[in-house]
Amino acid sequence: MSARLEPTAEQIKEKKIYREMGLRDDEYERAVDMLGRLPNYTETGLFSVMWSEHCSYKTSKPVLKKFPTEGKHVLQGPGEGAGIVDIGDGQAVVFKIESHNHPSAIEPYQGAATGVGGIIRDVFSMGARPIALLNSLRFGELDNPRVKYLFEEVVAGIAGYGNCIGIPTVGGEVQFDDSYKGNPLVNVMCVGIIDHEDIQKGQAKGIGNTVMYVGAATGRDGIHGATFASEELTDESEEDRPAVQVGDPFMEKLLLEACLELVKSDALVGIQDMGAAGLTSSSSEMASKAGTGIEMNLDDVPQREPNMTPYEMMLSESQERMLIVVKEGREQEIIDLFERYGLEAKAIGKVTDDRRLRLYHKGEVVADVPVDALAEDVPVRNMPSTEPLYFKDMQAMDLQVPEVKDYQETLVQLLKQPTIASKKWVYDQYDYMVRTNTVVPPGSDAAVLRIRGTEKALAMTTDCNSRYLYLDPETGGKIAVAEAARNIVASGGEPLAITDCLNFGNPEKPEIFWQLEKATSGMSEACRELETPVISGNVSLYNETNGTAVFPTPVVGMVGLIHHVDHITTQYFKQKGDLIYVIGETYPEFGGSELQKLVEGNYSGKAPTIDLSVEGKRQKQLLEAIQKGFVSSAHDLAEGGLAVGLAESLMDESGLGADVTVDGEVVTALFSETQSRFLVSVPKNQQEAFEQMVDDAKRIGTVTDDSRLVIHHTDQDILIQADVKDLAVAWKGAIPCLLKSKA
Amino acid sequence: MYKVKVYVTLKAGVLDPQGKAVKGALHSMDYKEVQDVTIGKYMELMMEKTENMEEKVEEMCHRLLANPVIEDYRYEIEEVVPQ
Amino acid sequence: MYKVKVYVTLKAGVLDPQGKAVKGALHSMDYKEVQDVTIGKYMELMMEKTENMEEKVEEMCHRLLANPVIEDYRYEIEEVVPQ
Amino acid sequence: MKYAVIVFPGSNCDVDMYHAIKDALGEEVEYVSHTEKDLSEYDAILLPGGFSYGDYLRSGAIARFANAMSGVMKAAEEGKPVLGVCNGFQVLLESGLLPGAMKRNRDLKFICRPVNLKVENHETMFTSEYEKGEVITIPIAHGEGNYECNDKTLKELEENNQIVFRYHGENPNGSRGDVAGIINERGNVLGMMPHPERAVDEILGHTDGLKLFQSILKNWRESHVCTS
Ligand SMILES: Nc1ncnc2c1ncn2[C@@H]1O[C@H](COP(=O)(O)OP(=O)(O)O)[C@@H](O)[C@H]1O
Ligand SMILES: [Mg+2]
Repeated sequence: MSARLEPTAEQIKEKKIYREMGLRDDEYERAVDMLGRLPNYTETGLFSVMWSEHCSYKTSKPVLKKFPTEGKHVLQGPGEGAGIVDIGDGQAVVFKIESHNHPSAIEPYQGAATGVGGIIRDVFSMGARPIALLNSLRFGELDNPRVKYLFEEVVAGIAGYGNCIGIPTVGGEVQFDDSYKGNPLVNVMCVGIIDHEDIQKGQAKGIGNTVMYVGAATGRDGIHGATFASEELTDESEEDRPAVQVGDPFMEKLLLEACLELVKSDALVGIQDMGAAGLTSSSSEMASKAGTGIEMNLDDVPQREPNMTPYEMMLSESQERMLIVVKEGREQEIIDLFERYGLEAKAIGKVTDDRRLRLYHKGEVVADVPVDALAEDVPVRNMPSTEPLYFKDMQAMDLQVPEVKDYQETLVQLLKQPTIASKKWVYDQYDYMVRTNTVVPPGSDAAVLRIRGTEKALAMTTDCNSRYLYLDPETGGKIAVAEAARNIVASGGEPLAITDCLNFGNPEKPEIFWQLEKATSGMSEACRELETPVISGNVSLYNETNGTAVFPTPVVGMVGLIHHVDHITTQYFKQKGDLIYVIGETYPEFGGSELQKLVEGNYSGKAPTIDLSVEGKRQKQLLEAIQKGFVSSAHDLAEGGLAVGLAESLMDESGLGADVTVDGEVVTALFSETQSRFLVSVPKNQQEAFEQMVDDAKRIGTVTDDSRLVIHHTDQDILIQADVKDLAVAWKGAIPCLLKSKA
Repeated sequence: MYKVKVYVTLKAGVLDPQGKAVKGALHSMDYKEVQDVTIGKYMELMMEKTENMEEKVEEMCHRLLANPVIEDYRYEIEEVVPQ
Repeated sequence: MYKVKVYVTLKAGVLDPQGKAVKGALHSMDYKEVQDVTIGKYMELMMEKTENMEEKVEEMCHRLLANPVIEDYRYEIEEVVPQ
Repeated sequence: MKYAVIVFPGSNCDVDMYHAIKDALGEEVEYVSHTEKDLSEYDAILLPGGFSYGDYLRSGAIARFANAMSGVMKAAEEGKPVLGVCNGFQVLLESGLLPGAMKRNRDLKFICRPVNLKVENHETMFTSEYEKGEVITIPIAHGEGNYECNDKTLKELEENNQIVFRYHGENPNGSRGDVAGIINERGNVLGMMPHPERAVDEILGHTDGLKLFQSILKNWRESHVCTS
């Protein structure tokens, strides 16, 4: 690779070699203009990675502008490694979500593992102690050996990295749909805690200060990964060898502990992780943000392989590396600090005043580019947007109730749908307890971690029902945010803010761009109404295989504050005699529902409607009722509707049962996915207080102790009369069973 | 019966965290003459005689025994005479 | 320089969960002729010339590279001539 | 009583062990670096869980050469209580303080969940607060907890009552003889895969691990009445 002669600046222009690196003709022209000359090979590489969608957000910038990013608690919005929200007592919560879709499609174990490693670095580069990981996964149906392999390896990779580094993986979601068959989605979220005074910025301030490199040596792995992430997958992608990076969680554990000690030192000026586009993005962004320049001598960069070229070093995406800026003259302290952790810190450059990124190699200047050209003045692309034909057809369809003959059998079948079924097979592989703060482990609506030394706790969740988004991206976008908030509220938390990962197809197709626009509009509106600003996020476009896009999947990661550990609530019924309520009316809404998929095999019609002001009101009332101690259990009603929600509230082997009565159209009452509903149980002695506080609550029955789920109808026979054990067998066995079955 | 010995190693340029850790350990144990360590897998398969032995082994390596995205493999096939 | 190839395998009689899983997978992929699979490690050490080479390698294997409670090891030492 | 929690590079349950002693048991405890040779000031040594040196090669294999291990050996010889949990157990096996070895779990997957254990020997300095044959619930979280030893060793362990905990009901990892925790002949070095330090706090759902730490404390106090 290194022996190959690099093309000259003229050859790059004449033979349009920049195209192979991912630059478009107009972008290349713009780079030439900004530079005032033809860029050489290394410089062309710098532009191509920094202007890739993954690093520059050039197509998504216009839609991201819509997001509300400010709020009374927000200390750091989008733009740094991760967002930060105040939680009182001088503490703050730090979080962000990130995709690693394409690497995981090629090498699922390492792709997922390095995704986890990357998001952890984003959080500790802010100075925060990472306390929890979540993940949001999408795969094709589990009837295909490749999909099974991807699923098993992705989960193993997430487990491998998170368990080793010792950060508990406490929650997430997994959904299965054909649209993800060739292009799985692997989104990982990290949550951290920080004291206000430790908050760091990725800035290269102070002319003359020293730029240091810490962590693993640079190899040739992942060269051009950012560009790779910004292209569609084709059958050839599998041969795209250099994109594969291998993670070393042990190295990252050392790096994490060393960096958390480092942030306490006043010698530190700025810190940023080397993520996508490695040395290039970290150096140019840190300088651009500070209004300075950076000069680096690439001979000093720790290298894992011999004869690496400047191009290779600058574009490498080797993992477990950080770039830091320290006060001039304090280098030795830093070297000693890292040495105590068995790591090497090396001075590789300094901060300059000329706002340029200047690179030396073997005594020569090999690149000299304005930092703002790379990091700030990125070409924005305003893409055309067209409403797709299918959308009109879907909107024109009448409401239809899928036909169901045997209610009980249908409930069992729904519980066996992999998207609904227990994810125990997944989270048993994650160490969700390490560091002993996990109060609510995976399995309930949101995970809850106590904050040691306080009476507070944090609730966290990821959500996105992409079928609704496919049918109606605007409504689906609202629902994704609302559902996340519902999960937080049901756990006793006050929703604080969100992070989001926008997973879409190729935005150069007007129909896809339309999905992106509509989805983000819907999300923005919901964020405003529910007062949960967007504090960080990530965009992953070009999620297509051989021309077919995934369902629009803007995953929402949300964190909520539980003011007192006594408010922590789970979805499971707690004691015999408690009264069961449903908050919210139920309408015949089956577009994109699990029942529709089960009965009809595809999705059609309108997505469920949502009224955000009703949503907000119900969430506020329920949260207050929980805080007052009126509620034993709370669960949001989602996929599969009330019947599934009831079953899920009984899945903790408590021996309890439920006896409820529904009315109206039977299939709707049991399986509709109408939004803004909660399933709640209330101790008898709190009945009055609860009913007074919560407007739309309707009592439907009581918790029993006979381990049976019985659903009556006001004017029909019993609809469902099931042993909880049998339901549990169906629900728990589904995923292991699908994985074992041959096909 | 045949004994198939399969050697799986990481492709050149792919990070080998295990090898790195073992090298570090050997150095701290004072085996300073060790310059480099790489760690791979060694598998032994006992197989009945079958048609297209070589082809099958190649296929098994490619499909399952190694991960061709990050690993190389080679193998040796030996006939074993039962005692 | 010397290249030391170390082979670490489970002792006879020690159940090998990985080997069992691989055998199962090969069978389900229809390679029925596979009778048995064992999985071990293959390591390559690049070493400078040193006194008592063999002794040192033996020691490294015994102390670190293999766990003699459940594993056997063997090694080959080759001189490599730098090109 | 003063406890040491040994921190190897890659240990990650060190914090949990520390809090179990400090908050739940209310005793004095310090983190001690793997580079520290002299552990003489501590009354008990705790080797925590995690992935020392990434668990590369074999879990516990590299950690056993750390400086602190000479201090651990010395403490063991002097009869001080030495407890290794999870990765700590693996280190004790690799270092020969306990017999046997660990293999990957039967199903090759990492397993994290609470499991039931039977207290097979309640007459040790680590288990005297439990009832004979008591069944307790303690979480496990490991990928290599499949205990292996030869027939002779297993027989000896059984005859000397050195198997302190066995998995009760289901054996999660395939360990020989359902072994979850074993002690040395002298009775002062205990290794176990389940995490008692994760089961000492009501809010986290399990408290059955507390008696283990209380046993250590009580036995130490009883044997130190005269001297202190
Ligand atoms: N990939 C995963 N990693 C960890 N936990 C998961 C994962 N997928 C699902 N879970 C957990 O399983 C439970 C059910 O998930 P899900 O059905 O998506 O819940 P909800 O519909 O309430 O959002 C949740 O507690 C969730 O955190
Ligand atoms: Mg929920």
